[in-house]
Amino acid sequence: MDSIYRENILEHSKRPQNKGHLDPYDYAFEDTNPLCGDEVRIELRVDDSGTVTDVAFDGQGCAISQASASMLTEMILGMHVDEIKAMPKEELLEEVGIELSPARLKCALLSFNVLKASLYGKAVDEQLHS
Amino acid sequence: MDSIYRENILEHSKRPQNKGHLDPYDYAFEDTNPLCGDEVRIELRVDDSGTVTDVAFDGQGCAISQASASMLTEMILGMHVDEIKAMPKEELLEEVGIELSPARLKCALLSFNVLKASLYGKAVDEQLHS
Amino acid sequence: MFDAAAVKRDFPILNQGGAPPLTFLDSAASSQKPQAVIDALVNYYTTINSNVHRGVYKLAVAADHAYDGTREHVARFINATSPDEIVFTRGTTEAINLVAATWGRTNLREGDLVVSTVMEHHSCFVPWQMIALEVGARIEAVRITESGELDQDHYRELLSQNPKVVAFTQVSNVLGTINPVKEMTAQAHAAGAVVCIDAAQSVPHMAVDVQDLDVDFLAFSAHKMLGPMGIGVLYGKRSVLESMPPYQGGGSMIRKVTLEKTTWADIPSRFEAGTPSVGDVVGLGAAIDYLQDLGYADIARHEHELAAAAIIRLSAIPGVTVYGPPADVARAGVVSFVVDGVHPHDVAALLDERGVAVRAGHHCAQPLMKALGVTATTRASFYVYNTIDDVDRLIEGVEYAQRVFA
Amino acid sequence: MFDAAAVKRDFPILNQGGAPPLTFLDSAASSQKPQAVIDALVNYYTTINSNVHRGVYKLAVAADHAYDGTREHVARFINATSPDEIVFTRGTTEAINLVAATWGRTNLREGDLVVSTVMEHHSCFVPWQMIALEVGARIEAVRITESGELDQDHYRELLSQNPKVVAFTQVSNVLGTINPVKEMTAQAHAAGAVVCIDAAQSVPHMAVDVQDLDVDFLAFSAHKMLGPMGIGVLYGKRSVLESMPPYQGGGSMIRKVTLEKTTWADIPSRFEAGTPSVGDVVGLGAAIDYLQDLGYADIARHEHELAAAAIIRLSAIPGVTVYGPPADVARAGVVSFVVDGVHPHDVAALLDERGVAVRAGHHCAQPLMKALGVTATTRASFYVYNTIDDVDRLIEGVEYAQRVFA
Ligand SMILES: Cc1ncc(COP(=O)(O)O)c(C=O)c1O
Ligand SMILES: Cc1ncc(COP(=O)(O)O)c(C=O)c1O
Repeated sequence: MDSIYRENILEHSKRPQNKGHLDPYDYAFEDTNPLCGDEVRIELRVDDSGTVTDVAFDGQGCAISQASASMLTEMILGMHVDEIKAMPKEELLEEVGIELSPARLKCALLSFNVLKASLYGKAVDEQLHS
Repeated sequence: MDSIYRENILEHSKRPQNKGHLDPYDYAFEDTNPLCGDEVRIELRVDDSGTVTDVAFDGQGCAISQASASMLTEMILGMHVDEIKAMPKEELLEEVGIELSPARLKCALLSFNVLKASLYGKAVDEQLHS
Repeated sequence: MFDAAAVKRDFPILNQGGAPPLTFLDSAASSQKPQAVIDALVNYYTTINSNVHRGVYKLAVAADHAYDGTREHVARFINATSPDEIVFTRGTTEAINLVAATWGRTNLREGDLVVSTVMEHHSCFVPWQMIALEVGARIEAVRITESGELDQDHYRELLSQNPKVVAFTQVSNVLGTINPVKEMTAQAHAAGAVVCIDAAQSVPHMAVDVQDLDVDFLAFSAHKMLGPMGIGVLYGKRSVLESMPPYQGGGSMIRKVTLEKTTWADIPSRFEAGTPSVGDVVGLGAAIDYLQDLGYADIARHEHELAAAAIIRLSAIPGVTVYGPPADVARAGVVSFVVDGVHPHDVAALLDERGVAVRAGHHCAQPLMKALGVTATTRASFYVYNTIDDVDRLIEGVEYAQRVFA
Repeated sequence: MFDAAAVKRDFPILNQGGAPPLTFLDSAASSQKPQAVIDALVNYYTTINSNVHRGVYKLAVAADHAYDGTREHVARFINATSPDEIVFTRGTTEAINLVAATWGRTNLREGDLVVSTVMEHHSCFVPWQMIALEVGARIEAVRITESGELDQDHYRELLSQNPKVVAFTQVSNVLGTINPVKEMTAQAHAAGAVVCIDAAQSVPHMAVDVQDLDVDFLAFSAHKMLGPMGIGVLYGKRSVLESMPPYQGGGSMIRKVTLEKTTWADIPSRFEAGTPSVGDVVGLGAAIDYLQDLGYADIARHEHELAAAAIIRLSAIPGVTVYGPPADVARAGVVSFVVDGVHPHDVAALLDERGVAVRAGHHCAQPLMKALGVTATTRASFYVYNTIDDVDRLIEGVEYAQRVFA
């Protein structure tokens, strides 16, 4: 059978991009996936026009959730907030590029949901019920 | 298959013995079988030596419960209270004389349990939890 | 045309042979299971079995798929807006208890009114009575008319007292009455009440559309609709379910547990603590498929035909009284009757001697028995596998019982 | 000698073929079912199926017999004094919720103390936390030692505060620790507390004698002991059960229902509202037979052998940490571990690629994860059908996971 642990996943999970924190930031949100204890926090800085100039994520979790968070941060750098709001989840999943079971899909989409929640102005201490 | 509705059962259920009430009585008790809604009340009169001189039952229910109550009243007339207390249920079941499923056994033994409860001094409004 | 004899061949328990052969007329208590449902259970335990919701390995993924897939299937079956509105329970009884214990304990206060009816199965009455007693609420029961229908005047009178909740059955398990759920729900909502429907006797026999009925809760059991025992469904409107605290605590219904405090999972998991009965859920899915293949329009027509024949022929026997709506109105295939001079229990036992399985007793509806002025009835109930021959054998059996007790 | 390879042949799901073949090491979540249990279910649905407790016809009598007969069988199995002490529930979770909601709500008052432990499954902790919060009682959790045992000093300290109830597990589903239930129960009784034991992980693997342990309540699930999903057992001491109000309201649990007031049936029916899962009860009976035929002494020896081999070999791999008691003490066949640099979830997924089914996550024991200082572990659990080959494949799989993430 095909492994879901392809090179790109392993690469991103071992050497995640944009891992860390921003201070100050304009948007931030964090959430937990109860299934595997994954935690992801995303922080964004945007310029006056609404374009993402800096992004950072932190958290811990399985390779899928960490790699997808890392990929996501790369994707959105330089995007406009409105573009991100309109971005379908399929775009991230294509980047991740592997067939996932429903359970692992939750891992892969945790960062995506956290990102969206941050932009829709959820408070940081509010939990995503997705 | 053999019918449980033998002659003796039908006879007793159609023409029950000692059906009615005593006034006054020395012992009485009544109870319900939740399964079929059977109700049986038994009343006894005993002489100074403790021998049953009069007995009556009342109630409604299936042929098995009514017939066995009728048979039971016939059996205990003239018996001493202590003898009745010691009487095993098998004696009544032998008289009834048919193979009964556990559910119908409860019908057949309702009067027996009511009789015993009356002698052990249960209050009439106390329900038998058997 | 609906071919009941062909349907019957799908049910191994009805084809065991033996003399006398089995005429099963107690489907209102629990239905028999077609081979397809038994096969679904076996297939589950021989190829899929695993706990759900937490595993990453192939069996666990397959079990998740089977479990959540059936939830979607059930949602479509009753036209819920989302699978999140489908909670799996042990059966109707647990579903109604869940509502009474969570929604009820949260929303009912001293002096509040709960409206139910005298024709309820204990499962739709006792849970509400228990919570009403606990919080000091009142419970009132809508009366029935001579023909065994709910007294709508009495219902409206009770609604005018602004009840918090109205809980009643869609189909009576004793009388066969089909209550006008849609109309009664609209009136209850206008009076500000939440509506909880016992659909244990409706979903097996007729198409039920929760959006059309607009009910807040609806409960049914798999075992009465050709599915396995031990599984049932609570439908709840999303907004109402989301407002409710959990029922049982344990695995799967939590979001985060600490020694100090626990937060709850989203609906429907919030209401499904512990390992669910995944195999039985899969069996329920197979039962729905089977019923939908037969088609509810044909099922209802067939059952009505049998019930009408039974009512007409039983009523024609001197000394037999049949309860509930007459043969010529829309009613379910449940026929309760009493034979003068023969206790209902004895009628059932004598029918059993002839291979005819019917139920006798209070049918878990003691308040209704009291309203009818009887302690018990004998009840024949028809389902997809019954044929007109079964009605013949019922009638012969009743006449035999009369002869024995003549 | 215990022949695990022969045992394995009795389990169709483990003999499906396929490449890689299935190595099932997740029995602590839910066990697989032998053909005998599947046959018992099929036999039930093809020859016996009927609702229980109320029917007079032959099928109903057979169903009653099967249901109540299994109750007697279960009573003998755990050495209860009477079948009346056996309540059928959906599983361990419902059993504990039943106790918390009935005994708990009746007996717990503001300021009362409930003692539990940090190693509990959520099913044995959350129900008590919920009722404690509801009535304003305190809940305290016994800490664990370095080797994953309950800290008996802390336990005694908590007992000195006179708790009303002590609720804990006989065997940890994460650590494999076997707690000294008998001694702890005696101490709890001396302090005046009622004792409720979670036996979900003990009854499947060792002989449990409720009279010897002298516990007040004990709960377990069929699905973890080769039986069907959707059925479990609450044992309760007769005197304690008799003192309790009912749990759910509905059919079978009543004595008499009127619109004003309802009285309750005797134990155990009082706690079994609605149609029970008769087929699953029958399946549980078959599972008990199967386990007893194997013999608990041999089962325990076999499982310990496998667990000890796994612990020793896992611990020898650099970067692997194993939790719970060491290999050379009496412990259950549950082995939790963490691999440095590989998330437990990824370990499980990579094992799955090799056909090895293990669980990863918090195992419904978040407070324990916190106490261990991890967010999750990978867990392999052994049962009667596992062989030493399965240990080999586990070890190879863990080494493979390390290579992938090297
Ligand atoms: C109308 C009605 N409601 C509720 C129930 C209870 O269903 P269950 O016993 O499956 O919970 C029944 C059947 O027993 C019923 O006929
Ligand atoms: C120790 C322990 N307690 C309770 C449970 C809950 O059992 P169930 O999910 O069958 O109710 C489990 C298993 O999930 C367990 O391992």
